Formats: sequence, structure tokens, C-alpha cells
Amino acid sequence: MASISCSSHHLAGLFGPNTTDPTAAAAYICSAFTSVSNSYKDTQRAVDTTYLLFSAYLVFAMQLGFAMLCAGSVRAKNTMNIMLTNVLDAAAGGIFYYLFGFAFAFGSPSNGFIGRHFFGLKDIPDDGNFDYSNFLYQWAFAIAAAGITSGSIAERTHFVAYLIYSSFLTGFVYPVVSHWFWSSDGWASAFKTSDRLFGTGVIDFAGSGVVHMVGGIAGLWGAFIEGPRIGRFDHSGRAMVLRGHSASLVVLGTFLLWFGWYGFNPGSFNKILYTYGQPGQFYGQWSAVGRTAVTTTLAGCMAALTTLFGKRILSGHWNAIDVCNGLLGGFAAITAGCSVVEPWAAIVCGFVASLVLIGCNKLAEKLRFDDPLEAAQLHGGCGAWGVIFTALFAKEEYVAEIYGSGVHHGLFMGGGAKLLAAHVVQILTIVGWVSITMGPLFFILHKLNLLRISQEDEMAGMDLTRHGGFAYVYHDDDSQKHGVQLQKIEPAATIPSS
Amino acid sequence: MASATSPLTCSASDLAPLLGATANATAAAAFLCSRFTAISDRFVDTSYAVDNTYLLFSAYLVFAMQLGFAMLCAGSVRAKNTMNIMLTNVLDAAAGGISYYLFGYAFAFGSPSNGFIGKHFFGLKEFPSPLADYSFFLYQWAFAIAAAGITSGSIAERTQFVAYLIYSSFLTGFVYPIVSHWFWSGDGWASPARTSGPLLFSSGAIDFAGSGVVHMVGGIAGLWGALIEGPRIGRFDRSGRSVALRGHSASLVVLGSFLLWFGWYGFNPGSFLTILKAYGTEGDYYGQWSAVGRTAVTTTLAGCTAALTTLFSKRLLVGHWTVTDVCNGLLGGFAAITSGCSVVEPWAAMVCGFVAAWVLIGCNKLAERFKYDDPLEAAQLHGGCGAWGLLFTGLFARGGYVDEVYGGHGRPHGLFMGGGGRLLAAQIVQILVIAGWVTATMGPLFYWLHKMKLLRISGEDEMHGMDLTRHGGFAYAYTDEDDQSLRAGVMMRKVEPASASPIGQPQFSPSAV
Amino acid sequence: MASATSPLTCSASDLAPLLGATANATAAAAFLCSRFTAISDRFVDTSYAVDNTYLLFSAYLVFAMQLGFAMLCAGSVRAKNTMNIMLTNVLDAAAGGISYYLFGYAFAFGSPSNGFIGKHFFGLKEFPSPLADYSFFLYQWAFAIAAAGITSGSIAERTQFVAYLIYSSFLTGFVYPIVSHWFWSGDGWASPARTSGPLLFSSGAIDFAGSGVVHMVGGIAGLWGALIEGPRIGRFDRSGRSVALRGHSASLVVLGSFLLWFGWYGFNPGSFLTILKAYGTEGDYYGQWSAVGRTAVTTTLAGCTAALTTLFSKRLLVGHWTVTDVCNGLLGGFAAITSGCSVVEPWAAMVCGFVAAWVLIGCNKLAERFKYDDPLEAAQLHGGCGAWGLLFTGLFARGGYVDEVYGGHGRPHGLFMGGGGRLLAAQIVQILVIAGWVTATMGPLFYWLHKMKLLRISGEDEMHGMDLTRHGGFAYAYTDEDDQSLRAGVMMRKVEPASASPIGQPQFSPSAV
Repeated sequence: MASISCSSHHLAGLFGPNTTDPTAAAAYICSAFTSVSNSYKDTQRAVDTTYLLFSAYLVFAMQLGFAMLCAGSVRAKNTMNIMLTNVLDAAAGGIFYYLFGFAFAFGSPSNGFIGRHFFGLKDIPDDGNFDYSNFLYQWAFAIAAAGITSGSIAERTHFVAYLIYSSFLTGFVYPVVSHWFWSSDGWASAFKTSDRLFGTGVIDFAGSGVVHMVGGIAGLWGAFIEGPRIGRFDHSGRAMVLRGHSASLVVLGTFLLWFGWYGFNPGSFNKILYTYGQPGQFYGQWSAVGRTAVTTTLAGCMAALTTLFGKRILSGHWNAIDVCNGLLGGFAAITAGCSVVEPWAAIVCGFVASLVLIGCNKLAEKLRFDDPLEAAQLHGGCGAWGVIFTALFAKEEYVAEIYGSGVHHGLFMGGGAKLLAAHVVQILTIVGWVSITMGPLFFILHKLNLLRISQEDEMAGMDLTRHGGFAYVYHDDDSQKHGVQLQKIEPAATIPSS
Repeated sequence: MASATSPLTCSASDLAPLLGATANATAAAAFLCSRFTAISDRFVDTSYAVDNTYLLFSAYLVFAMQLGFAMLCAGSVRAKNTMNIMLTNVLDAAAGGISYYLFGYAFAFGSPSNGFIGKHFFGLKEFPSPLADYSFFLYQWAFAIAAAGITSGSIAERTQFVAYLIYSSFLTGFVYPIVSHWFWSGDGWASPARTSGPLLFSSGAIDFAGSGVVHMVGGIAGLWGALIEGPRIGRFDRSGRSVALRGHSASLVVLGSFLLWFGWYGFNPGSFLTILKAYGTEGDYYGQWSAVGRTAVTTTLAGCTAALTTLFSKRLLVGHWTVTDVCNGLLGGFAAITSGCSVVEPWAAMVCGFVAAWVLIGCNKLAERFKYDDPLEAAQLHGGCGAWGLLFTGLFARGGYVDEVYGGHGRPHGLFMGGGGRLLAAQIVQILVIAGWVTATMGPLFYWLHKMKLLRISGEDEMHGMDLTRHGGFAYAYTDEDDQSLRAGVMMRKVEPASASPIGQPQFSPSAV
Repeated sequence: MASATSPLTCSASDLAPLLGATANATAAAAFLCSRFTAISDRFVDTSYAVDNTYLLFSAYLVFAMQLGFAMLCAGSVRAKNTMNIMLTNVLDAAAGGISYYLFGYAFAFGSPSNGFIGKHFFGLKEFPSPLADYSFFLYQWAFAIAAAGITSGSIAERTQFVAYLIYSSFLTGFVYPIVSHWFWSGDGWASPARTSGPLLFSSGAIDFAGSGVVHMVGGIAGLWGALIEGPRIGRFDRSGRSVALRGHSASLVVLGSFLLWFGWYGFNPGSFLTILKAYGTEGDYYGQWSAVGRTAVTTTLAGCTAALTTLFSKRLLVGHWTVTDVCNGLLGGFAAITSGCSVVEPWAAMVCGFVAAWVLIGCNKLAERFKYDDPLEAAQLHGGCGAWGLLFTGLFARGGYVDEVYGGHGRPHGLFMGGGGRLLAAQIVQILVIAGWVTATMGPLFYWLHKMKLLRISGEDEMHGMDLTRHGGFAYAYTDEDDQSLRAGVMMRKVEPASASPIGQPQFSPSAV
């Protein structure tokens, strides 16, 4: 703003004594400039808020995407259960994030570990740093993390256990991690003004680590402690396929996630009316925002294609579900570096991400780890790769524009290994923190018999036993009611082969 | 707009004497002032562009709610009536588009006019004007079709398609526009932003995004329709006990609910219409952009609280964790906060959602007792929670926010916030007037349709489902493999029992599929 | 930008003499002018930010159309081919992203170039430039994949997956970009905004958002594919009568149609690319923001009219109120208005939609007569209605709007609006050229695939459905409860008849699901 500011004292001096009333003339002119400056500030805020709010709405749409993806990926008998958890992620997350989650994450000024202001949105908006739109945007991120975890433990978890871990994750575990890496007070944040980790801080632009790894690792512990679903591995230990009940819902969910990711990654700039270097140039944050959307797109596209051909070679099918998962793996990986890499690097990122996902799935099968949505593999594995990828391919110019000078760039781009070191620390810290918080929680729930449902419930499906009925009634003629549905539980019913 | 441009004016005749002794003071002043005028014009352009972008994308989100309604309705009815209900939702949007273009918008916002009905802009004649642009029309159209969408839920599964077309056009083209004129137009007799006369109780009724104007109108219209038609066959058994007729797909219900939630971010925050507007001093961090964000937050919190309240209440009352009930609770919270979303604090939104969940549960109990059957609980949800939302605004509206949003100083605000009872009185008048107006218009219409035997389908049609008898076939064909024609034949047999051939020819043309 | 900034320029050497006798006139003038320059730069920034926000969110909406296509296609095919068609839609987007990045965008918009094909920006090299930013690339990519999505509908349920991959890459990477270069690039020989040579018939062809460039290209490619493959087994019986092969889910069809409608608000109004642009005098309420809103309104009205026309026509012709037909009619109206959406009046849009509905009905009758089978009516809808849209623009484009949108004064406009026949001639040339070019490229490709036996799947595969034989299993498993492995075994038996065990182990890895 400096260059529009006008000093009437200075200007009056320039007009000098020959002007009839130099002071008044200067004051008159300068007041006009001041009002220009103020109008411009208003414009800037309106534009940036519009941008951020609509990005937040897109990120919120991802919750719908998760709900549909999860619903399609589980068996029909557990559909109501998983969808309810997704609705409650958003609802319970809204309350907890309002009451204290946002305060833990961004309540500045604070220490490097946890924030401590803005409880219940007190003192919001504060002087231009945080506005309601920032809260809404961060809330949408917080519920995404909980949504990831719900996929890992689907089809066999008590609903109460779900409510407990979800509140704990959204209200405490996730906000603290986001404080570390995104708040200007966080100990590992690249936005920190001094004493940055390894002199650089961590570049996790939209949250491959903060969101995806947190959700994925929490899911890993949950699924690991619960054990696999009944029938997932047969007596001889071979993996059996428990197919989801609707591929249409999976594709619907995947496309909605893709749609929402355009809020997740480019939206993380928070502002769009921001100049790099000289004002009046065609290149500025608006262009970086567009580039981020492009890198996101390309990483996902490449991962999808790699998965398509990879799976064709490995399993012999052109499998739509696998392609969808590959696509999402590419997105999860590019999320960390989307704003600071070139489009061609995003293609590399997507290619490797799909191989990482395939590898993680092989490993999971070998270790008899059962994750109905591959969430731990996808968000944990590809998320970790994304964090590493950023440390390798971040471009100097882009890093300087977004994070300011002093933050290091990628190893392969000639920036040295300090950024990589910081990112390795990020991965280890996130794994450690989520393990020591969520691991014991799941273990306690397990010990209290609150985690896993009974075998009988699992066979019958939770929708019938806990949620008041099956999700679908396609063939209800007039004799509908529970009788028909309950027949399915009673094994007396003979199934005509299709 | 006015506030943004006024301080930037520069008058050469004011400035020239100040520069006085300079070589050519008049020319210098003209030079400088022309620059400031150009800047001012540029700001006008910018704010038009920003505000229109904001309003258009909000309108698109509100339109997405129509998709949400379609999916919610489809999932909540039995499979045999899915095609019927989805067709009504598509036609709400389509017929609404035409009728709102031809006269609905003119009735609602055709100013200058009297307090009762607008009378300009028929067929968007002499449009755009400095007061209203195409984006505003689009936004209002999206609202109008939402009202009709609500009603369609109440009378689902048993209404003749022709009756549907008639009431939908009447509601979107006449009943709803007039209500929106009363409360939202600058000429409306109860509008809080009235410019053509005194405010009702010096306050006007605050219905920011339409708990009353949209939700109550749709809900009460549905109430009369469903009441006159009577319950679906099988909804109450011989001994009068209520029997649940489950919808056919909970996935569609959740899809629809989330889409409505998504669209509500256009509905509530979008109702500001502009975002580039300073409150108080310019250049301050607080302005309409912040109020827009706050509105999104209050909306979110009300829905979230209502969903959680419903979850635990239903668990206690029924014993199940039911996702469809949670979705309805969520929507009830949204319908309630819609009225006051821009003028209440976030904590108050939580109170709003909490009560809304109980209002919905209470209304449902009441409906069951009176053997009132509403397949989507639309009358209870939009009518009941909508009315609560209006009261809530009268109780919890914060003075500072009311002044900012509606202009003025020291306006009446919420009773519990120390603002006196005048706003509450206006809100109660609004509830009564809307209930009365919709009853006086839609009640006779439905009754007349009923008398003309145009309202309810025959019992036989209802048992078979309207998709088979009226819409050319069942919505789903998951299991048909190669016996397609056989299956089609079977389906058509139900319609035309005279068909003798075991493998009947499909009677409809191939392009019908 | 240039036109917006010019009057704000301030030259110190102009101002200094005016201030003349002041103590330090030069310094005062420099001081003032530096402020004005700063303000001017700030406005440049603002308009970049606003326009990019507008364009990016429009691009996201257009991308949502891909989801709409996926759902529409999925619902319109039989359940046994759902996985196949959805996979093709996902890959349209994915493969299109890579090929459009590597060369498609360069062919389309790599200026400076000749009138036929672009030649810069391969792999987004030397990007962004002052002329084009990443947001523009993203927007154009979303358009390119839409064209491929249209074609996939025509050849659904009977095409080998490999053939699909080949034609899709060829269409998105070469055929479509060249057409878009001709009509949309500043270098294109038929572009109405051509800067590098004379305009075609002094007018250029007006295809604002792509009735021809997108819809006709996709539709005609589909026409050739479907024609060369022949109809699906069972589509016409032995006596040649047409038999409807119903899609498996009307809910998905409605979902897809509404999503396409939602996305069309990015497709048509978004094609302005910028929103912060004054027409005529600055500071006026009328500018590009208003034209954007008008475009959204014309789009809405055309679709609504087409939907209603289809509803009543089909009721008269077939006797049913059919939701899938109404959805197709709706989309036909949108495809038609796409060409002229920005340059016609709202009432003309209603004419456009009315005729589009009849064009679609006529094309469907014709297709039936010629035993042409298109599972989604894509060739009829996008090809037929798209061609009508181009003609419509030549008839109804309003002069004032054409001048505003494309610049200039007194440009040729619609024949019925008194603008002479030159625009219509250009539109006819466009139709012929697009039909010719797509035929000359895609026709031989499909024929070659056919000869190589890469186009059509075997009769056995077609009867069983491609999901079982090629994609690892059926899309739905509603009824499998505990006999999961049994069912999987049954399915696999169909694929691998050699499997001896009655309950075969699934051969694919668990992560394959």
C-alpha cells in the first residue's frame, strides 16, 4: 500500500508559498488518495474473501465425496453406518472445531506446540489476520482428516468408538499438527519469521502430511488394532475380495473429491489478489493459483493412467475402482508441493504415487492388514511420498514467491538437502505424534470392548442391527416391511444364482 | 456502491482556488480531478464485477440445491415412484424458469410499485436497470424453484402428475413471488429495508434468506396438499398405528442432504447479494466480506448442532442411530437458521439448531398422532423449523449486526439481546401472514383439484407405483440381463392386463428410453 | 486491460507546466503522477485477480460436467456395462489432461501461428505469458474432455476398451484442438475475433461456447463410431423393429443431467473468460458482468423451454411422462444455446430451446428408421441440436451484443434481427467444415479400428456384459450378504471357463476392489 500513501506535509512543501493555500491543497489531494487506498483495501478483502469462501465450499464438497466413496466401497449391509459416520464427521467436527480446534491450531500469539486463542471464535475477526472465512476453510480441512480415518475402520467398528475417536482427532490431534506446520508460531512452520527448522521450515502447502498422513496413520492404527473383517482372509491366509456394493457411488465420490480438490490445493493460498514483485504485471498470485490447479490435475491424471496400465499388467483387468484409487493417490501426493513445483514435476509425482500405492497394497496384503478403502495406504503412503517429493522438486523461484526468501528449495533443483531433512523430520514427527495419541486411544477402546462389533453383528451387517434397517429397498412391492429384509439375515433364504 | 464512491469525488472548482497562484490552476485542478474521477469509475466497475461474480456463483450453488432436492426426494420414496418424483423436481426448475421469467420476477421485484405486488420487468423487459441485474434474476429464480421443490416432497407418491404441474406453476408464478415482494422488495409492506413507507413496527420483519418466505411457504403449501389428499395406502394400518414406508435408497438421501448443505452456502451467505461493501470506516478489516463469512459459520453451526441433537435424541427415543433422521435434523437446523443467519452470533446459531431439532421431532410426533402423512417430513421440517427460525431471529438478533446489514442506527433487535419486543412482534406477524396467505391461496387450489378428481391417483395406480403406470417403466433395472424384452413385457402387462402375448412388445417407442 | 487503464495515466511532464509557479513543480508533478501510476497498477492487479477467480471457478464447474457425463452414461447403460462406461469417463479426464498438456493446448492456442494449427506452448513451455494464464489452460482442458465424453456415449456397451483409449487420445489431442483453433484462437481462419487476417465473410463464425466446436465435434465423432460398429445386439429385432434397451438407473440419469446443468453455468457464462470489463463508459452499471448474467439467463431459459416442450411432445407422441426424455430434451436445449448464449435476447433463447426439442425428436425418429443405435442419443443430441444452435445464432444474434462481446461496430448479426446473411453464411460454413473435418479424421480411424478387429467386442462378451469379462466384476452387489466369495466365484467362472472348482477363488488381488 505504501506507494499510494500521500503525505500532505511533504506535498505542501512541494507546492511552496506561491500556491494560494498549499496546505489545504495538499490535504485535499491527499485525502483523495487516502480514500483510494481505503477503497482498494476493501476491494482486496472482498476479492480474497470471495475466493477463500468458494474454495471452502469446494473443500466441503469433498465430504460428500468421501461419503459416496465410502458408501460405494463397503458392502450394502453397512452403507447406512458408514454414511452416518461421514455426516457426523462434518457435524461433530463443526462443533468441536468451533469450540477449541481452531484455537489449538491457529490461536496466535502462542508457543510452537499449541495455540491458545480464539476459543469459540472469540475475538474473530481479528485485525485482518483471521476472519470467519479462514475458520470455515480450516474446518473443512479438519473434517477431511477424520473422513479419511473412517474409511480404514469401516464395516466393523462400534458407532460409539467412532464418535469418540472422531471428536478426539478433529478437536485435538489434527489441530496440533496443523499448528506445528501451518501456524506462524508452529515450531516447524515455514511461515515462522525466525529460528526455522534447519533454517528452512517445512513446506506442506495444502497438507499431504498435515491432513492425509494424519488421517491415514490414525486409520492404520485403528484397522491394525481391530484386525481384518471376517472373511477378508481365508483359513489358509489368502486374501479374499470383499467387493463394495456400488461402483457408481465410488466413481461419483471420486469425481466429487477431484472437484473439491480444486478448493483444497489452489484454495490454500487463502488470497488471490497479491502481487509478486512489481504491481501491474501479468504474473502474480492469481497465476500461481492457476498453476497449482494445473499441477494438481496433472498429478492425478498421471497416477490414474499409471494405475490403469499397472493393474492391467498385474491383474489382467481394466479396473475402474483401482483407477479411482490411483487418481486419489496422485492427488494426496501432490498436495504438499502443488504450489511450488513445475507441471512436469507433478507428472513425476503422480507416476511414483501410483507405484507407491500399488506397493503399499501388496504390503498390506502380505501383512494381512485390512483397510476397506485402502485409506491408510493411499493417504498415509502417498501422503508421505508427497512430502518427500516436495523436498526433491520444489522450485526456487516459486518457493521464494510463496514463502519468502530463506526457505530452501528441492534437492534435485539444486537447493541442497536441508529441506529434505526438514521433511523427513515432518514425516517422523507426524507418525510419532499420531501413533502416541491415536494408538493408545484405539487400544483403550479395544480393551473396553468398545471398538469392534460382535461377530454376529458383523455378519448380519450393522445397518440391520444398529441403524434401523437396510439402506436399499428396491424390490418392495406392497409386502415390503421388515419381513423381507430380515429374511436376508435368516440363512433359510435360498439365493437363486444369477 | 454509494459509500464506496462518495469520498472519492474531486471537484475542480473546489481545488482550483487552493492551487491559486500556480501557472494554470484551473487546468491543474481539472487534470487532477479527471484522474480521481477515472479512479472512482474504476472502483465502480470493480465492485460490479466482484459483486456479480459473488452473486452468480452463489446462484449456481443455490441451483445445486435443486439437485439435492431431487436426490433427497428420490431416495425417500419407494422405488416404484422414483421416476415420478424426479420428474417433478426437473420440472420445478424448468417450468419455474419460464414462469418466473414471464411474470414471477415482475410480481416479486418489479419496482417501483405498491406494498402488495410488483408490476415491472415482465419478461425481463427494460432489464437490466441500475437497481437489478440478470444475476439477481437468476438468484431469485433459484430461490423460487426451491419453494416448489419443498412442496413436492409432501405430496409425493400419490399425486397425479397434472395436479403437480398446476400447483407448481401457481406457486412459483404467483403465491411465492408475492410473499417475497412483501418481505424482500424495497416496496414490500413488511420489508426491513422498505424505502417507500414506514417500517412495520419501526422494524420490519427480518427474514434474511427466507425461513418464512421460502421454507414456510413451501411447507405450508405441502401441508394443505398432503392433508387434502390423505395418507398413502398402508401408511397407517387398520388399527391406526403408523407404519414406516421406508424410502428405497439411503445413499440418495445422504447425497441429497450433502448437496443441500453445499447449496445452502449459496442460499444464506449469498443473500447479501454484494460482498464489496465497507461497514463504517473504509479500509478497515471488518466489512460485508466478514459478515458473509460469519453467515456461513452460523449456518454451519446451526446445522451441525441440529444433526447431533437429532442423533442422540433419536438414539434415546427409538434406539437406533439413523442416518436419514440425522439428515432431516440437519436440514431442519438449516431451515431454521436461514432467517437470522446474518444477524446472530455463532453461539446463538447453536441454540437455534438445538431447538430446531426438537421442533422437528415434536412436529413429527404431532403429525403421527393426527395421521398426517408427509413422505419427506417437508411440512414439519420446512414449515415447523422455518417458523421457529423466524421466532429465533426475533429473540436473538444482535443490534450491531442488524444495523450493519439493514442500515440505520439503533434498530429494534432481538428480545433476549435487549432489543425490545418490536422485532419479535414483526416476526410473529410474518408467521401469521404467511400461514394465512398460503392457506388462502393453496388450500382452495388443492381442494378444487381434489373435487375435480385431478389430485390423487387411483388406488390401483398407487399400489403398482406411478413409474409403471404413468412414466413408462421402473427406474431401475439392475438384474435384467438378456431377458430385457421379456422384462419390459412383464412390466407393461401390469399396465395393460389385456395383453395376451407372453412376451409382449414394448408399447412405447425406443426413443422413450 | 489496456482500454481500462488508459485514462488513468499521468505524465509528469504534462502536469508540471500546469503547476508552474509552485516551489518545486517538477517534484510535485512527479509525486502526484507516481501515485496515479501506483493506483493504475493496483487496478491491473485487481482485474487479474478478479478475472482469474472468475475463470478458475468456471473451470471447476465445467469439470463438474465430467462427473455429470459419467453419471448420465452410467445410468443410461445396462448394469452389466456400468464399470466400463464409467472407466472411460474417468480416463477421458485423465488421458485428456496429459495429452492436452503435452500438445493439445499447443495445437489449439499456440499463438502466434497460422490459421490452421497452433505451434507454441507444448508442455506449457514459456507459460504463462501476458496473453494466457494457467487458468485458461485449465478451462480449455475441461472443454476438451467434454468433447471426448460425448463420443463415449454413442459407442457405449459394445466397444473394446483399447479402441476407446485410441480414439479418445486422438480426439482430445488432435481433432478437437484444431477445430477450436479455427474458431476460437486469435489466429483461427474462421474466428470472429481474428487478429491476424480478414474475418470470414467480414464476420467470422460466432460459436461463443462451442455448439459446434465441442458438441458437434463430439456428436459427429460418435455418429461415425456407432455407425461403423452397428447397433447393440437386441436393439432391433429380426423383423427390424426397434426394441428399447433401458438404462439401469433413472436416478443416475437425473443426477447426471442436473450436474451437467450445474456445470453449464461454467461452460456458457464462463466463456467470457473475464468479468471485469466495462462496455462503453466506465462507472456505468452495464458491463461484461451484466452480459455474463444475461448469458446465464439465456442458457437457463433455453434448457427450460426444451425440457417442457419435450415433456408435452412425448406425452402426446408416446403417452408417458418420461423423465429420461425430459432430461435429454433439457440437454438438447443447452447444447443448442451454447453457440449464441452471449449474443441473443432471453426471448430468443426460448425459441432456441423450443426448436431444439423438436430437432432432437426428429433426429431420434430418423435414427430409428435407419437402424442407427446410440445408447445415449449423443449424436442426435449433441450433433443435431449443436448444428441447430449454430444456425440459430446466425438468425437471432443481436447486433448490439455482438459488438460488445466481439468488439467493433456494426458487425454482421442475425438474419432475423436485420443483420444480413453474412453471419448465417459463416455459421453454415462452420457446420460444413466441422462435419467434414471430423468425418475425414475420425471416420477412417474408426474404420481402421474396425478392420483391425479392435473396435467391437465379441458377441459373447456383449451378452455377458463387459464388466464381467473385462473389468473384474459387476458394478453392483446389493444382494450379496454372506455368500460373497461364492458370488465372486460365480462371476469369475464366466471369465475363465477353465476354472474347475465350483466355488472358484478370486484370481485378482484384494486391492483390486
